[in-house]
Amino acid sequence: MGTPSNVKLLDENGIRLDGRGPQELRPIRLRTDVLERADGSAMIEWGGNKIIVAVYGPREAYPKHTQDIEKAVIKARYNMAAFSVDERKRPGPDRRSVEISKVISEALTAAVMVELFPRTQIDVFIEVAQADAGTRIASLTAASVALANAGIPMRDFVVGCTVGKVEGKVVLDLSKEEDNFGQADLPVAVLAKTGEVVLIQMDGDLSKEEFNEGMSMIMTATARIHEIQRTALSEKYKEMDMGGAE
Amino acid sequence: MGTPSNVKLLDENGIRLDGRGPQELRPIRLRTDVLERADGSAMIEWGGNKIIVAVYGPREAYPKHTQDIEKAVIKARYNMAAFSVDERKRPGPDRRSVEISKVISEALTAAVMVELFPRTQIDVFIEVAQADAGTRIASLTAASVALANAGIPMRDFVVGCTVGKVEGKVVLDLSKEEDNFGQADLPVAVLAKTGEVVLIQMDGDLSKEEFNEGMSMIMTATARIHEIQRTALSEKYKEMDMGGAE
Amino acid sequence: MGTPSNVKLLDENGIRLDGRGPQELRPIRLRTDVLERADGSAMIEWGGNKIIVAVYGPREAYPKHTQDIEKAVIKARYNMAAFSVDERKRPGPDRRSVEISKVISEALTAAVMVELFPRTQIDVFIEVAQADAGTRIASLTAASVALANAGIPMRDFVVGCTVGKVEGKVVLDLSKEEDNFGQADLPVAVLAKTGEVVLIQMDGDLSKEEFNEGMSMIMTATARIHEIQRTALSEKYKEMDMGGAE
Amino acid sequence: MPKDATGILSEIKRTYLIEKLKSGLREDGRKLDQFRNFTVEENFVPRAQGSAFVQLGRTKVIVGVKIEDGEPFPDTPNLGVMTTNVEMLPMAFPTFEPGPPNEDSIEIARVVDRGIRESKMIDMEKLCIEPGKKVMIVFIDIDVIDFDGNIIDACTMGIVKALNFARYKPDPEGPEIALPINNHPISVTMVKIGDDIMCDPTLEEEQMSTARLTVTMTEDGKIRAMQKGNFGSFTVDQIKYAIDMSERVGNQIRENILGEVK
Amino acid sequence: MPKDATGILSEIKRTYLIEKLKSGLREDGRKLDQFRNFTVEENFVPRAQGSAFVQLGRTKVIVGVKIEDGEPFPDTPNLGVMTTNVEMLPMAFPTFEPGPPNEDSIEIARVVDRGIRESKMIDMEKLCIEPGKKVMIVFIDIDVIDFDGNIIDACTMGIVKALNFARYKPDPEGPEIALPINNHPISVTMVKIGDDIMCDPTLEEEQMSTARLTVTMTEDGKIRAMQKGNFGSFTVDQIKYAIDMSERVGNQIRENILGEVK
Amino acid sequence: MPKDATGILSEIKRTYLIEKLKSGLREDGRKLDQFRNFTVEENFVPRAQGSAFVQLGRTKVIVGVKIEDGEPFPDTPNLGVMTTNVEMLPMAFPTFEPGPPNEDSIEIARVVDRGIRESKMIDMEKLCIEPGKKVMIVFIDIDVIDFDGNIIDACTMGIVKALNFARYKPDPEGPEIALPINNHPISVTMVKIGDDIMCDPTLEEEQMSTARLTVTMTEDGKIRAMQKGNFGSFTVDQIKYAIDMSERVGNQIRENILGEVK
Repeated sequence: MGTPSNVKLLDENGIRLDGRGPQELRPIRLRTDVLERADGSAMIEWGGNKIIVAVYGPREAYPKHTQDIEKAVIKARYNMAAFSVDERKRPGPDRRSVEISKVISEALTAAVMVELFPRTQIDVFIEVAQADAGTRIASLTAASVALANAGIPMRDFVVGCTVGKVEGKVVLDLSKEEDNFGQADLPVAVLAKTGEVVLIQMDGDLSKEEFNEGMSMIMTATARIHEIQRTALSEKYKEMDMGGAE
Repeated sequence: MGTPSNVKLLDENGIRLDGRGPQELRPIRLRTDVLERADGSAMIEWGGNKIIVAVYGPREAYPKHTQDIEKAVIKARYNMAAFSVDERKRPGPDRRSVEISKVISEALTAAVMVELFPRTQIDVFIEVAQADAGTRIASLTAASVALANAGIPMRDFVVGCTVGKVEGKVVLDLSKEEDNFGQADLPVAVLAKTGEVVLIQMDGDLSKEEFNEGMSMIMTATARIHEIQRTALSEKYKEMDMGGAE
Repeated sequence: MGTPSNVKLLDENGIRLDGRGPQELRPIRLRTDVLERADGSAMIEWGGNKIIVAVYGPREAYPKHTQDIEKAVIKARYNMAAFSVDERKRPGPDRRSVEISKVISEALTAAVMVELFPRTQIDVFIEVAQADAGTRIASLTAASVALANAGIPMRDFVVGCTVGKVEGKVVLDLSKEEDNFGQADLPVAVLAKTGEVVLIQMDGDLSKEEFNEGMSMIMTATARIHEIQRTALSEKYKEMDMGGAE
Repeated sequence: MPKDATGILSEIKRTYLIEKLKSGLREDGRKLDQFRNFTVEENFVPRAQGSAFVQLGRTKVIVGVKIEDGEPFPDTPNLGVMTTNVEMLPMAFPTFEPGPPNEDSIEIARVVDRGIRESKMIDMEKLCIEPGKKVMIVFIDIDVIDFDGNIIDACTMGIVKALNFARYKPDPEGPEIALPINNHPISVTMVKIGDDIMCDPTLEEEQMSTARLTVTMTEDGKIRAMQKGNFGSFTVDQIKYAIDMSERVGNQIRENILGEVK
Repeated sequence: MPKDATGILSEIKRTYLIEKLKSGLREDGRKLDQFRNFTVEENFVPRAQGSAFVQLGRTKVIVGVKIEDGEPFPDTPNLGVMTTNVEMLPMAFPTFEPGPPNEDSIEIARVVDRGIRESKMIDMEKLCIEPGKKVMIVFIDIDVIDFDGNIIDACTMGIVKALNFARYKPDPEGPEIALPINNHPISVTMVKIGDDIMCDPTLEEEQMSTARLTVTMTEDGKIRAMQKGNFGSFTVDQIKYAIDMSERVGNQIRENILGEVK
Repeated sequence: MPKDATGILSEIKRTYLIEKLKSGLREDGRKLDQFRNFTVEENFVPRAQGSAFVQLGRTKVIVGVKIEDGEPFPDTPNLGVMTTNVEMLPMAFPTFEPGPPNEDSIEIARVVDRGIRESKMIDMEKLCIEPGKKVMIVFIDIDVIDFDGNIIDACTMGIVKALNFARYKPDPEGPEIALPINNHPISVTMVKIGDDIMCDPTLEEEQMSTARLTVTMTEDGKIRAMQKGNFGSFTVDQIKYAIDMSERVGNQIRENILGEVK
């Protein structure tokens, strides 16, 4: 969480800098089949985030010692384009992206029927073309759709959202300014059907009451976001029925 | 190509800084058998360039996945010694030397009977001890001789030269100052017998007419340089006949 | 060896900055079984040095091409903790630690019955938690004990010490200041029984007479240090007899 | 160049394609000097100072341009700086691997860079703010996200579009301005299959070809950069033919991307 | 997470352990909310500005703190700098390898760092000497020398101890002073085996568990950092239960390490 | 140390060589304290400030010296800087691989460097131009291009020649001057085969030997650096014998390379 600042993130009516109310999501747009080589793909635009996800697999895990004889190994690779952030980022993984790749891989593993494909790997390549707070849960939300788009059997969808604290208030889906200058950030991803938590990270400063309030907001929001996932996939199938475009 | 400057590269009679005429080559000296461990070797001095080439192979390609079941893989490695340039160069490959290694490998592959040695590699190690413009075509010219010296069957020799443009005139075999402050650089390598082009790169600014003029100059020059290649090799055989020195 | 300085390393009575006489060792404390996962371990405190050594093996050498069909390969890895020196050291091996790892590996190989374990490797991991001059010979002295602690058959112990020259006098077991500002440093490790030299390095400036004087001092000192090695190991066995602590 | 997913191009396929070429047509029905359909969408990454999304057939690349201030190189104290980096992302093709650029990516980035740089598309002197101390640095980064051949031309198109429309603030308090643009280089990459020279190869055509040639030219008809690739050779006449094709096709592309230039 | 020396945990062992858990006890007889015995020895590396040697069961880590002056980050010109690095030394476990940190080490270091940083344990503003020019840099480096599970909590304990008792000279000629300390975060790491949540897992328990949760809190009852790991999931109620456990157990640990705080 | 092309030295060869040594002669007919023929050609790389081409038997190395200005190390503000790097080029031997220096190259470079540095061959104080700000940096880089044993001594010979005759301009406008040279260290490397100690080993002798010792001395009879290598051992008497050999042989080499020194 950032340093104190003079930025006023909430006005007297509880309205946020970008005009949203405390429980309001930024606009989300989600499409599948954006790439041709990949076995499955999706692009999500969530606020200013613009993220492309490609899925390859299941294919033989390589190198061999990474194979799991009981299940497929999900290897997510979260990568930020050099031009995705305000100051040009040097290409290649940094410690942050290594950590995010790991927690995304773990969350997706909870949803995929990995036991069906022993000794294989499923690659989930995530490219953040433009970053605007909440990239990890936007990535997860799109990755889940890209996996479905690749025809990989899943027991459930992973869907994510963040809450945070700004000026002492718990608010949904932090914007970049709120992420930079707020007091807490709590990204969570859940299984859509069961509501079980498959990713949770938090930093900042939350009382137990604030945590509980935030978790309720997330549960409500993820249900709405899951609808967007379903629509994205059904639009694809609609197109297929009509032998449609693209 | 460099920035404009006050350096006068041609005098009123079209004579160059180092006293050469427009179509005059710098002095070239080429010797074989300069190393004892290598299967073949050559050293070329071309103007201020001083380059040593060693050939090892054909030997089993390693790692295995680099093997080509139909032919030998030629792996040239162009390397500049730390002391080869004005400002000390950090050891190890940079992007420029990776590119040059690639185009040299490709040009040599066109000349070698690679189909005779499937699954093998032929290593061509190029060490630039002193660099003075035109290192890539000097390297190729010497590498071709080092391959022959190693007894590797070749359908033809690769022989190279550059032309460039200085003060609006097309001239042969750029010197270092002409390379730095000139308007175009066109390194070309051809097969000696057929005149087919196996390497061509260009940067700067050339009209189509200038390009045509330059290509003619290169064709004439490479014929002369190929004679130097043949002499270098025959001197070796002369020595062998006489049970000669070294 | 350091640059000249104003530090007075010996007083008029030949007493050193830390109060020692010329042939006096710093305090040495050596314990075994300081780690639980490792097959053998030891910790040595020698003056301000604090070094932990762990031994794993013999185990199959990996990668395969490192295997020796006639003997075990000893792989020592000397590493300085980031906090072990005055100015924080970046983690990872530097050229100095690569060299020290090599000479330590070679010295230990002379003592271990490596011919009993072909195709295996014996790992000796050395972590310098605090460095205070003489780390390589302190590491070797502890490593020898850790190897014995791991039950690895040895024909002899390796035991080390340094001499150096300060203000023109040969003195035993250099301190950090003496190492920094002295005129010579001569670390030596010998086999305890035979006195044969298995490690010797030197830098600075020594006449042949000074070298001979220094070697005599080392031979006397290593005999005493070897007693400390034996005590450390017997204390362990004493504990085992009594079903003792830890 | 990667093999296709099933390994190398099958011999049957190869024979079929070459047979078809005899009729002057390529597998997808194009003529030898015809590019695939392409679109170059501007401002795909609004927060970058310039950007473009290029679809060239099934090949897709994102170009992002960041413009920041920094120090000039010691030997060119009054020139701005430009860097070009191409990431062949593993999402673009089954056998692409994560990690530092390999020799293919490096060659591509350098050929693309050379075309832009040697054309002097950007007037580097105008990017100098304080000689020897502070200049503008133009970072061009390219993500290749879907790969079906001819990355070089897709990158060049995207860069020319992105630079042409880039806007930045040399002074954080001041207004946004455009880059000082001199001209608009277009690269045309051709391959040789049998004795035919054709432009804008698909991946399959790249795999079948014996030699590759890229010619980058500006609207004044000048050649600015060339690069031959692959194991085969060209006759001098073939190279001249390729230069002519580059000029003709390049002019069409330039107009397509930029509209009436200037 | 490494497998044990004989490969994966045997099925027999696993069944035995789960059976035992039904009685509310863990293999080593601990209750679910009980830490192993631990000691945190201060000043293990006297020449470092702060240090600690932690034994948590059979897990052992050395924490060293170096405090040097340097430049602040450009975007926080009046704040000190803190870095955290964890080295999983190959001496700590048979399968650990030398080399740069892998994803496990990186995650551990980042979770540990986040707990300390987000608690604002160190008052970073007080580490500023000359805004934009010179600040104190706190380098926290951790050597993991013996590994039997729960590195995160061992590291946090050691850091809190080492920072709390660190002494440094902001002015080389001046006196030694303590770091400006605001509070004392304690992390509690829990794993889920079957439906049981238990803290301070051994390596065997880590290997058997399906999910991991670390909750770091300060003495004021505030949550400062959380991190879930591994392939399984938690219900929201389980997370709330874990937060309660973290607060209760963390308070005991804090008192144990620091005595009566303040 | 690399094996030869056919794998390890054959047992038959080994027996033959040891048998021959009993007569006091080495395979190539040399005596134990005899170097191979060598030549040290000055100014092989004219554009470097100093250079040498060394042939020691069939071993060949190129030494290049670049002298540039730069910043001193913070702890030695009024001393010049010297670095030594040895590249065991893959052209030098069938099994040498490209890439960063391995432990063999690093040891060689450090032993060679130590001999030059500890002898104080260059008067580093005279390389200071402005204390704490600007000093001369002497970059010594060595290409090993043909390998048949005893790289260390070949490098030292070449460096001593190259430094002795180096010329540089501390002021770009001013005249060329020589480096401030104090003395001329020579390293002599010896190996032990059976109980015999012999200098200047060929690769075959290196492969057969059990231990290696390098002793670097200056013309004043002082020992400046020593390094033992390999798995075997020396008695103290053998080391003293080796020091005597180094002094005697080193004096011949020094005279050979430099003529009547000073």
